[in-house]
Amino acid sequence: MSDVVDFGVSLYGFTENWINNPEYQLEDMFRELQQLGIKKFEIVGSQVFSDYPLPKQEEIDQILSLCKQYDVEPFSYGGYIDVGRYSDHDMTDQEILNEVTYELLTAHRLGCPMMRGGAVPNHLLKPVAQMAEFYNVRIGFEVHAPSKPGDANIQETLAAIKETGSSHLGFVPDFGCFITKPNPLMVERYLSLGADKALIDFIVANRHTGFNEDTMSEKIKSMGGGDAELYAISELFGFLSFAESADLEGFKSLLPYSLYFHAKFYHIGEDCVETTIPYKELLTMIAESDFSGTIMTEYEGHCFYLNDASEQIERHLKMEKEILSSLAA
Amino acid sequence: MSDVVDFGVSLYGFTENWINNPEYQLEDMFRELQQLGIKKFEIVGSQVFSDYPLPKQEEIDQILSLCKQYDVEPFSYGGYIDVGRYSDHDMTDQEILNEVTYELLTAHRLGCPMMRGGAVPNHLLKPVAQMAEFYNVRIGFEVHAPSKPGDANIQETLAAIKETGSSHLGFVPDFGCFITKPNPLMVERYLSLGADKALIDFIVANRHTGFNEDTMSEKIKSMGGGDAELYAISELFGFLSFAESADLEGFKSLLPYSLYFHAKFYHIGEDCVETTIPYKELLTMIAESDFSGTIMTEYEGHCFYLNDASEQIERHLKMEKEILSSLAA
Amino acid sequence: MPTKLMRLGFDDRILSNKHFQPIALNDNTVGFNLGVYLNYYRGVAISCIDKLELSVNGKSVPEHFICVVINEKKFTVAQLKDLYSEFWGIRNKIDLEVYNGGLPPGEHDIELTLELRNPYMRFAPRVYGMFDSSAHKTMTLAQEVKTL
Amino acid sequence: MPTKLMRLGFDDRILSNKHFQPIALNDNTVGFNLGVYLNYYRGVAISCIDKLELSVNGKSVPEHFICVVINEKKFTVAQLKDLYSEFWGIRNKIDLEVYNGGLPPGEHDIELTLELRNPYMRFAPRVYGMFDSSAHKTMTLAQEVKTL
Ligand SMILES: [Mn+2]
Ligand SMILES: [Mn+2]
Repeated sequence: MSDVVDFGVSLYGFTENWINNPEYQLEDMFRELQQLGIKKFEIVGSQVFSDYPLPKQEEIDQILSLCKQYDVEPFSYGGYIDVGRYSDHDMTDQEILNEVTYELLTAHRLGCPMMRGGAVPNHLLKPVAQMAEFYNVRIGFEVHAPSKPGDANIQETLAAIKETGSSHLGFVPDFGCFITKPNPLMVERYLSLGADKALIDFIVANRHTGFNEDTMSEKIKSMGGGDAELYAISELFGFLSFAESADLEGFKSLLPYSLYFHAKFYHIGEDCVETTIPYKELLTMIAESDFSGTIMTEYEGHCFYLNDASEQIERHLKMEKEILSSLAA
Repeated sequence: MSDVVDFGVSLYGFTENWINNPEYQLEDMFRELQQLGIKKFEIVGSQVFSDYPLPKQEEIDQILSLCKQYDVEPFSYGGYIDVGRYSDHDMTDQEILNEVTYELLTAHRLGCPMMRGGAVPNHLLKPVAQMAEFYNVRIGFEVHAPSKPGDANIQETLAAIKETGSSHLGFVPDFGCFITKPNPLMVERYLSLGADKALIDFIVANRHTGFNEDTMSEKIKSMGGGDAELYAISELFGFLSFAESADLEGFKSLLPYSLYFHAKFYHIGEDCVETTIPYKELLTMIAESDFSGTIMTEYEGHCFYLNDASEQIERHLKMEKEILSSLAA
Repeated sequence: MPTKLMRLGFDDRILSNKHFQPIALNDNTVGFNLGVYLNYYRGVAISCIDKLELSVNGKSVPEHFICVVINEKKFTVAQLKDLYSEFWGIRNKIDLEVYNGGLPPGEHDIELTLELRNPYMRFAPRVYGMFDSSAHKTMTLAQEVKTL
Repeated sequence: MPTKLMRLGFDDRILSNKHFQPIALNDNTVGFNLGVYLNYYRGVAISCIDKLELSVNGKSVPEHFICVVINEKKFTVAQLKDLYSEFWGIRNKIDLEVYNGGLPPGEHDIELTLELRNPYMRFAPRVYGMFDSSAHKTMTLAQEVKTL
């Protein structure tokens, strides 16, 4: 098993409990990490803080004190750029730069060496790189479904990052980009909402035959589909999109500029095998590359409102370790 | 001495210490009240709170707990209506009504039966009266120099208050209205700033011979006056204005609608006699009226940056009691 | 989850049963309180509220009856758009104080329309993904009174 | 005390000697901090700030170097006008963080121009009494560093 790769867990994986259970605290998450033998974690500011983008010192202090207690450490700060925060205008370039600075400051106060950055226009990457260097926090721009690494805009960002010449900018590829079919749990859910199996099969089979969300919706309506099928379409053409095939070539192009990875997953069975994402290929490429760093487990099963993060994350870590061990063998 | 009149002290009198001495706390003020044998006090929200118009519960609780400890009680809440809070518009009627409601709420939370109200347009007095009745906090509009009770606008407000038919609206006459000459301390101060005695005498003598701030400034410049004299003019035509004669007739018209009084003063000598305000006449009129309630000592010597509030307030209370006793005798 | 008005399934928490309470002032019932949480996975600035409407027992509540309480500060519905410096944390409740004179004890049909900009999901200039924190449920007015 | 720009005499507290400090980020000096109190007898909303300008050693500081910290939130000078929901209490300090790369140790000539609307002193539509919280003094940069 590669000794230049280690594992972290994003606290985002505990979303279901965090949102639905007022008793569940950050301390409980840290306890879970400790039990999993995990030190590094990602923390999403807008999810955990009462003030954002700049949490009060009291909130920061509380987290740092808990980290000490549970022997865990903030590794990456999940930032956004809330360009739509103002009701009367999109953030200007200067406002975006300020916002990036606020996020870097929070990452710095938490002691995170890394930050997941939001959408920053390419023409601002030079000053953003400079700011990241001042703070010594490296910013990785997330590549997230329905985007994939080979997309023109991602490749343009790659070129712009290269142009800065800065070691402090890069990517955080989210493995959700490489999903090639809907998770069985998703299909089950559509059916439970009253969707017709044949129509869902049609949507899945024709996700990449030329339809877009609107034309597919029209088509399915003409075939007798209703709300449940339209809901499925909006997800499958949206944030739960899946690719025709995993863009591994694209991934290769991002590898030298990847700061860490969001090892995204929705569900893993008892056999500890993820069936919709080519984990083996992805981890092999990482192990064979020059990458040294952290693979951040990012569980998102809570989008099906499952409250099984601990079990799922444990399976995921086990799967990753098995794959990497088998490569080393 | 009238047994239907009692005395309170406005915490505003401790401004000098409150602003300049970070060690000085509300607790110190309450201790001073206790030493003076005073229970009732006025508290100015925008001066004491970190949040305004709606202080956090923590701030309210802290005050109420101190009151218990020092056996004092909030009597009147010094509200304002910050109609200029918004940078892009003057408060609308609806916003003013909301603001009055916020102030009433704070008065209510503090347990104040009275509130000093800010400028509310006469056409809003009916809904304001209704709100004051809901909260059971009586609102007294302050009549403050350079206004005097007989002024047309004050008399219009009086008529509008009468028209509401509400027992919950009235006035808080501020005795600063009845100043008939500048306080000797003020003149001393202008001279210390470099003003010419003859020019100051001219300004004082001609305060009511037809000049306004602008024409007096021109005149004094033509007579060789400079910054110090212009400064004196701006004060003597502004918030430190004095009247040609005390408008006691006007005061009489407000008396039946006075909820309590701001017994304003700037300086009292060792003999415990205030020399610029007709205290004897004012207190006599109050004692001979149907008024029963509170005379609120409002020291404002801090506008000369004197840090002698305790001594001055003690002298003031002594003076008031002596006058009222002499009347009863 | 339509991208146009994304609706997560944290619905049940939107309207807090515990905080659906009468509001009393000097022993008179003057209105009722509605505690509201976001149906989302993260918090947003209050300025992201795009639409806030309320119906009670099928009747629309006039906007000027509603006072929005956030971080111990009070605002009108019209002011919400300005409040980019007030954050609505995902675990923080805001309160709608409705000064309608109160509701009789018992069950009421509460329909909240609450739509927010998803501030990091920009599709085009001034076009954002939205998320839906609306809720419609029959609730029983709590016994415990919120006193002003 | 001109009614047009009233200036009280609580001048000395405006610029806090203790909070005139270097700002350091990862051991590099990146700017300096200026702690500011109001020269007034009561607090006002931040939106009442009408003018805020700064000169150091006779040189005007560009607005985009200045970050205004109030109630643990940070704003640009241009945003101040919006902040009617942030109160500047009379006993509360705001901080101007000036990201100019820092100042050498020792004495500096600091000139702050700070003019505010007196929000209850309205003379005519949109015409208000103003008060002056400007200050001009020679200050010694504190030894204690403010670390980001
Ligand atoms: Mn991700
Ligand atoms: Mn007064």
